[in-house]
Amino acid sequence: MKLVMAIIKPFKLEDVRQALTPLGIQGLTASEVKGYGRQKGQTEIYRGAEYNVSFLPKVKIEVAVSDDLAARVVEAIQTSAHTGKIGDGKIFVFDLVNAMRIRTGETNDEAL
Amino acid sequence: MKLVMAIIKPFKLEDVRQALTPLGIQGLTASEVKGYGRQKGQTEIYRGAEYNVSFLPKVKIEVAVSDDLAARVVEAIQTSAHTGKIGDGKIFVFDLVNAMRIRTGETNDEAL
Amino acid sequence: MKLVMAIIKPFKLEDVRQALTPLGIQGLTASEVKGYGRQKGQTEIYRGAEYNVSFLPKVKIEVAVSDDLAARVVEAIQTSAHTGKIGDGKIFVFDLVNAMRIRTGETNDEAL
Amino acid sequence: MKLNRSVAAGIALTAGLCLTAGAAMAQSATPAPVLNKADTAWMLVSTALVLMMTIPGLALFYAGMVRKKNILATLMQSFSITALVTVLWGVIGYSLAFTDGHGATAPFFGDFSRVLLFGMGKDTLAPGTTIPESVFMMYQMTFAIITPALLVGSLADRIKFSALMAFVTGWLLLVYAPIAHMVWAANTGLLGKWGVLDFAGGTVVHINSGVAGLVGCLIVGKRKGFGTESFAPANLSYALIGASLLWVGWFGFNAGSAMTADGRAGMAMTVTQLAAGAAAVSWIAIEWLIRKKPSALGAASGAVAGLVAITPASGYVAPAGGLVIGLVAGAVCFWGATGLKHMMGYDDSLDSFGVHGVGGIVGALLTGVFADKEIGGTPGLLQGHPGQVLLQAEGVMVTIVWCAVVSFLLYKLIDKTIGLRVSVEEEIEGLDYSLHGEILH
Amino acid sequence: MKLNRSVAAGIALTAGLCLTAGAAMAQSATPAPVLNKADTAWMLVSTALVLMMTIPGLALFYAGMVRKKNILATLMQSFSITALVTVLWGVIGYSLAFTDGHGATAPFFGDFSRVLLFGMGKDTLAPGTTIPESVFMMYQMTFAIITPALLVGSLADRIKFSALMAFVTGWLLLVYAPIAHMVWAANTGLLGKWGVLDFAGGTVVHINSGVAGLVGCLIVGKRKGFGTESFAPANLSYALIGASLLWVGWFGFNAGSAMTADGRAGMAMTVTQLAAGAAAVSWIAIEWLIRKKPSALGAASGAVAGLVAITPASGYVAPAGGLVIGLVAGAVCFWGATGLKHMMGYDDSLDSFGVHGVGGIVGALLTGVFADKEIGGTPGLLQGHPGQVLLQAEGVMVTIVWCAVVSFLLYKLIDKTIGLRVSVEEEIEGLDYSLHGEILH
Amino acid sequence: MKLNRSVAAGIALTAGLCLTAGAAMAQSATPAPVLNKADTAWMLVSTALVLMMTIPGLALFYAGMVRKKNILATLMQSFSITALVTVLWGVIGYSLAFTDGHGATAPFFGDFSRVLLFGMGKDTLAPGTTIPESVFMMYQMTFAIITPALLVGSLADRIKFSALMAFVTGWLLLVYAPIAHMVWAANTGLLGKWGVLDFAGGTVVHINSGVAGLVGCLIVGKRKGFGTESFAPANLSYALIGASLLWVGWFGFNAGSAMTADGRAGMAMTVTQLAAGAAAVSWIAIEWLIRKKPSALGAASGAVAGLVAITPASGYVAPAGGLVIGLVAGAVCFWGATGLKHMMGYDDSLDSFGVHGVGGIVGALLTGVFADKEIGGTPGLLQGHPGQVLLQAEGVMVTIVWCAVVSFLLYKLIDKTIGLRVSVEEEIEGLDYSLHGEILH
Ligand SMILES: Nc1ncnc2c1ncn2[C@@H]1O[C@H](COP(=O)(O)OP(=O)(O)O)[C@@H](O)[C@H]1O
Ligand SMILES: Nc1ncnc2c1ncn2[C@@H]1O[C@H](COP(=O)(O)OP(=O)(O)O)[C@@H](O)[C@H]1O
Ligand SMILES: Nc1ncnc2c1ncn2[C@@H]1O[C@H](COP(=O)(O)OP(=O)(O)O)[C@@H](O)[C@H]1O
Repeated sequence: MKLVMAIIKPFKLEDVRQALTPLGIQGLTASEVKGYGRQKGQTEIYRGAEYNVSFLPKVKIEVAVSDDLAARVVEAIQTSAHTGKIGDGKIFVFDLVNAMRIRTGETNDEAL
Repeated sequence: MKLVMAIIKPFKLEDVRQALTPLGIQGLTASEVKGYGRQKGQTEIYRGAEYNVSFLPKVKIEVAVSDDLAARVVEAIQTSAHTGKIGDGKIFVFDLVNAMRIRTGETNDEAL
Repeated sequence: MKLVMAIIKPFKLEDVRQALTPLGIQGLTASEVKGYGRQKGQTEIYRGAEYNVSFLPKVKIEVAVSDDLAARVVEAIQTSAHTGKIGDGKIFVFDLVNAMRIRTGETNDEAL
Repeated sequence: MKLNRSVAAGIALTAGLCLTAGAAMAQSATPAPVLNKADTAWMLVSTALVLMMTIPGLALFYAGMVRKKNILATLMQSFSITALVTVLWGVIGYSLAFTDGHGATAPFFGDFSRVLLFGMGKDTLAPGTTIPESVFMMYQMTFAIITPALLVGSLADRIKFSALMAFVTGWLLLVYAPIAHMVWAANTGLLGKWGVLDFAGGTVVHINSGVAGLVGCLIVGKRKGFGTESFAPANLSYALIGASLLWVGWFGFNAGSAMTADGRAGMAMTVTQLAAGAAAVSWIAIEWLIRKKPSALGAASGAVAGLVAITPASGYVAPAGGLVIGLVAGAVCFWGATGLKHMMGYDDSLDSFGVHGVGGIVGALLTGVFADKEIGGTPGLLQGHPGQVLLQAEGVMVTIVWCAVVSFLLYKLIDKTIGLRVSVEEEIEGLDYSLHGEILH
Repeated sequence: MKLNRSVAAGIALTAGLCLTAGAAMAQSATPAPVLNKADTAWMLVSTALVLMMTIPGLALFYAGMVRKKNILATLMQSFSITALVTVLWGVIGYSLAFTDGHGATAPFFGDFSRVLLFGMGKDTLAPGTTIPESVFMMYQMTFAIITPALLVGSLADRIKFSALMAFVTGWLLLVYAPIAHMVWAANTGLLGKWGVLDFAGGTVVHINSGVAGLVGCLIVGKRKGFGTESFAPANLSYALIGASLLWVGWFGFNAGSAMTADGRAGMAMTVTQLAAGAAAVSWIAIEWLIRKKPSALGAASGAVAGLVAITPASGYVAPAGGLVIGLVAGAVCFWGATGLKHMMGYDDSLDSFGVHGVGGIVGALLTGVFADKEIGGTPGLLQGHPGQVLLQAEGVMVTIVWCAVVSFLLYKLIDKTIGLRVSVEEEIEGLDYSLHGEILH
Repeated sequence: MKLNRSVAAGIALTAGLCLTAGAAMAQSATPAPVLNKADTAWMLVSTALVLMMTIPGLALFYAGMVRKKNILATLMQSFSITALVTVLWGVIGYSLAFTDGHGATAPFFGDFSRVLLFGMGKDTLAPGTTIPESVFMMYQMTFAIITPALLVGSLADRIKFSALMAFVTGWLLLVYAPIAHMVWAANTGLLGKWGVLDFAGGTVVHINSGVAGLVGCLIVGKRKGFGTESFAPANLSYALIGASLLWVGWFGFNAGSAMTADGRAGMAMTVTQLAAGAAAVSWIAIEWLIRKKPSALGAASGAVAGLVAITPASGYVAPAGGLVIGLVAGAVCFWGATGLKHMMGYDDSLDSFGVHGVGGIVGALLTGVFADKEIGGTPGLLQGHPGQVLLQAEGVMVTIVWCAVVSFLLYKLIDKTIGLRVSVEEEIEGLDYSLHGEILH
């Protein structure tokens, strides 16, 4: 199994979720993060000097998938989260040693 | 070493923490996440159409453990986070290549 | 590639970011987490019994790097996040199977 | 509120009165009214209270119902409307609404004699009252501010800031000012002359804003994601704080509309409170029955519904009437914000029409039912005067038609020029950042 | 507050008075009181101020001290109590508390002559005052609202919403109304007749709510996780905003209790402010000494403690007395919310008893010490009248006993029927979602 | 505000007046002033309104502009200053500021005759007014509270709590009290005697706090990370709520400064509103042009700038003057908070000087330009009296010099003893936790 983690622009979350459904993805976990990268934020005007805001709001998605699905999931995320503008984010893939559904105790692919 | 990541119902955090203590777990990291899965949220009534809320508040736990403890940690989490109702969450296990305690620079099992 | 994850004291975020820049790190992702460990929080006085607050605010940093950089990144984080006081946090390193830049579709080292 | 012609002579009694032994109340004196400091004190305070209804009251009420990415923009809407209408009202709005006007247009519009407030001296009294015209003008300004701020509720989450400012400018002069004139301009207003009762703005404020909101949300269209995405309010505590401040400020709105600090003001305050409480209770009860859980947003919405419905009636009805109006309003507006809206399928984002439009209509009609001769001098249906209900219905109709037609034209004009709605990207990104460059952290 | 019998003749002077040359003040006139618009204006405002104390003041003060999952439910408690008590007060509560009553029960209860406020006309004056009865009734309503809202602090985080609504209904009629009657019903109230001084509600409001809260938290039991989990307040800024609004609104509470806008009201406002400031300073100072860090919650709690303690004394004591009462209250209530509570081991979640109960008792007794003949007509211990302290202690005792006994029975009754406490799952999940289906995002 | 000597005889008319047939207004009577309940009611309310400006108004306005880790500490600053100044004012501050004083120091300081408020009886009237001295003292207290609370804006995010409390104590007695005395002490104050116009505190409150803030931020130094880190406000909604409450409360500040509820108060309220609205519009417009996006913080800052600038002028200028002052203030303060600050390179964290200092100076000078004989009795430049502008400039200069010099010495004294600034670790960790042991979750 793989865990696919993606850092995306917040307003793309819904699009990504919808792109994953046809692949049979039934669950995922999202969280609010702050991203630092090439994209620079706006300039502050009042109440502080002018400077570039370095951290911008992003959403992190984590979705555990079986090995054979991983590539298609990465592709679906890339396509649906893509705007072509700087700051679109990253996708990272990890090996998963084990997975378990708490409710039933099922493990591995059945747990996803 | 392994990193055990669990997505659980928020109100189970304290129970899980207490279940891990007897295993000698001295530290863990928790964060607020939003989960999408089989469990559906309540219906919104006012100020929006009726629909099912797709993302529900969950808590993510990350705990790094030595290889021999991993299985018992997974089990302890599964037992203590279990309610038997849909939405109980998932446990994922990763391989850890390295670990370090920032304060002392100790590495690997000593760092946990 | 490796993904370096560090749990640090919140006010060290800026220092860590600056320590990584000279290594050529162009991006990272941060999030607010709550840490449980040896460090204990303050005692509550009113509106509740006295007890030790178990979870303290921490910041989690995730940075994906090429394999050859990993060791230096870990070292830079350890040095810059270090205060020598309890609660300084941990650094964990994972293997990354794959990485992709959403904007361009570039993969692996080019995506970082 | 302009109907209160009886003039309390106030502090400076004329010598003539003093010599008339036994004259207990000054109301029998007909000479020129003089300034009454007690009335003035009360109206200064009422003005502050009604301003507080919009900022921060309504600003918070609405901001508490939107998603996080639109909270600042929603606060900004109320705040900017306050600033804009302040200037407009001083420059021309007050003059259009509250001067007598000339000839054929006099029933609908005032004239230009108070442009830039020229002619309003420090010691000028407002006609038919015992308070300075400056205080009367200011009090009316706070009504002119809250009305357009209310209608934004229907357009929340997607209206352009520039379009909104343009719309409010036109709407204040072409819809608010004439309708306020028709209802409240003491000597010439069309509906006032007909005998339509509207103590504190059921037609002028609530129906008016509700209808303009409805027309707006039909033209602007549904929010992206309507019916599929969660629009769950991000911070309902703001909505509760806002509703609370609206409630408290409403004493200035309704009891202040007596224009004097006397028993009628006290009675107006009483029925206002009873209606608010009763409507909150009835909304919560219905919700509890139907949905199994009484919600905080339901309680707040109920209270506001009751306050809306009692607005035209306060000053005319007795306590029992206030209670009943509240109970009815809670139930009907619950339906307005759920059943009706879903039935018709429009996206009245924060229920401006469902609560203010519907509640305003209910209140205006029930004023005709419960009006009590002992309180406001006019009997209603229950006192054998069914004609009053008809009159009220006529007032409602005129308001709806004028407001709907002119608002429609204004929206269309702005849509063709500036454009009413933000781009899809801006809407998804959130108005806070896309329109104002700010983020709530 | 009902003790102010001197009647200012107000605006409409009788001709007779006018002819009496040299009569500088109208107070020498004993004929029937007439409406005074200035007093009316002030009492209309005071009513708004006291309502603001509960919503949003107290609502925020309490919501700022709970965990995130209970913030909305805590706001909802204050808001719903406001709605519920509004209706109850109009229907029957006011009649029970403020009419004269009959026969043997007259010292404890009023009668039914004002049920549904029948008989309260637009021009009826409140007995012994110069303001409309409607305004008096409304002003008293705001006190009847805040008192049960205060006691919820002891039950926070675990009380069922349905049980709370039931309890408040019974408590208002069986505890609040009789105690208000005993203290304030001008002609028949037991404690008022004895000569117990309570200007603005030290017994009726604060001891009453504090004791009912204490009894409640003993019966309901400790929150799950008490002493082991963090109950750290999620959003203390709400507590600071709430305390601020309580402070501001308290001017209506205390200075308003003069029922007139004169020097006594001014003096009541003065001592209120001095006590609040002094108590905040003393609480912070002690905390700084003992705990090394002065906390924001400490400052807010101190100010509230001072406001509570000065409540019965305002209108009776001079500025220096107000300062001392504040300093003492800050210290004693600090102990009430820390030492005492831990010593006894009950879980008074938001310190309703520790601050309002303890502060109310301190204030009631110190009123007997510092009462100043020049201010309120009654001398205290320091002016050689130790009996007043005893009288005050008797008033405190009667209040405590009545309140504790009846509250106990009510809690037990409800616990056996509806059940007082939510289930463990609901408590852990948080009342916001489990009771009201809402979440703060 | 002390300039209003005309005394309305109020409720208790003397028989003599009654017998003088045709005397319409009581103002022709010159005997000793008597209490006017309507004025008293209005001033009681104004006092509440101005207190609300500081807590929660200013507390929120400032807390909304800092980073999350400093929000509670910022609220705490306003709240604690309120408590501290309350005590100081009652003990000695009021006496120093508002009694006549003796001999050579009389133009600068009062005397000790009101220490602990001794001698201020329940029925004492404030000299030259128709309200109780207690109410006057309280009203002035709220001004003494907000002024030091305003200056903290320049020191936010890095000032020690202990140092702040010490500074405020010294500053209140050595800067605020004397400058208030100079401007407002009716019989002896230096600047008042010269003829400097300051209706509601342009010099005493705004220039004073702005200059003390500027001196402070120069001495305390820039925040760590200034110019390199993001200081983006964490919760701008607080700033919007705070600005709204400041706006509403400002009616008490300016219209209350009439000390009476009459046409002058109404006019003061009118120009206050117009200036606030116009300044918000002008700030937003400029920002929209220059920065492409109108920000919520800009709207709020603009409104406050207008309110600051109209403060000395309210009560002296006509509506059109108010509008112009607002438009100018919005533009100039925009520059004060951006251009000027960046040019000079100081870190005036929340723009106390940029808005209050600059706005106060603009307002004080423009008062001399737009003063209207019809409104306040004094003509300005536009009515052919250029000398008034000079007088105003002199008033500004005296204030700046006195304030800057004494503040400088005080800061230095405290820096050498307690130390003004927190440690770097505390600053990075945030004042909430490091100074007060509390965290916003
Ligand atoms: N090496 C990295 N490790 C972890 N997260 C990264 C890394 N590089 C970028 N990110 C995340 O991806 C986001 C987008 O990166 P950015 O450089 O702004 O745009 P782009 O990827 O389009 O060039 C960043 O805000 C950050 O959250
Ligand atoms: N494939 C997945 N990858 C990551 N997180 C998942 C995945 N499936 C479920 N989750 C997480 O687990 C939570 C519970 O899943 P859900 O399907 O609702 O219940 P259950 O696991 O009991 O069937 C979800 O809310 C989500 O946070
Ligand atoms: N085994 C672990 N797994 C995950 N996170 C951990 C673990 N141990 C510690 N942490 C994180 O590291 C933080 C610091 O740990 P702590 O024990 O307080 O200090 P130190 O590492 O200096 O001994 C904790 O707050 C927690 O977030």
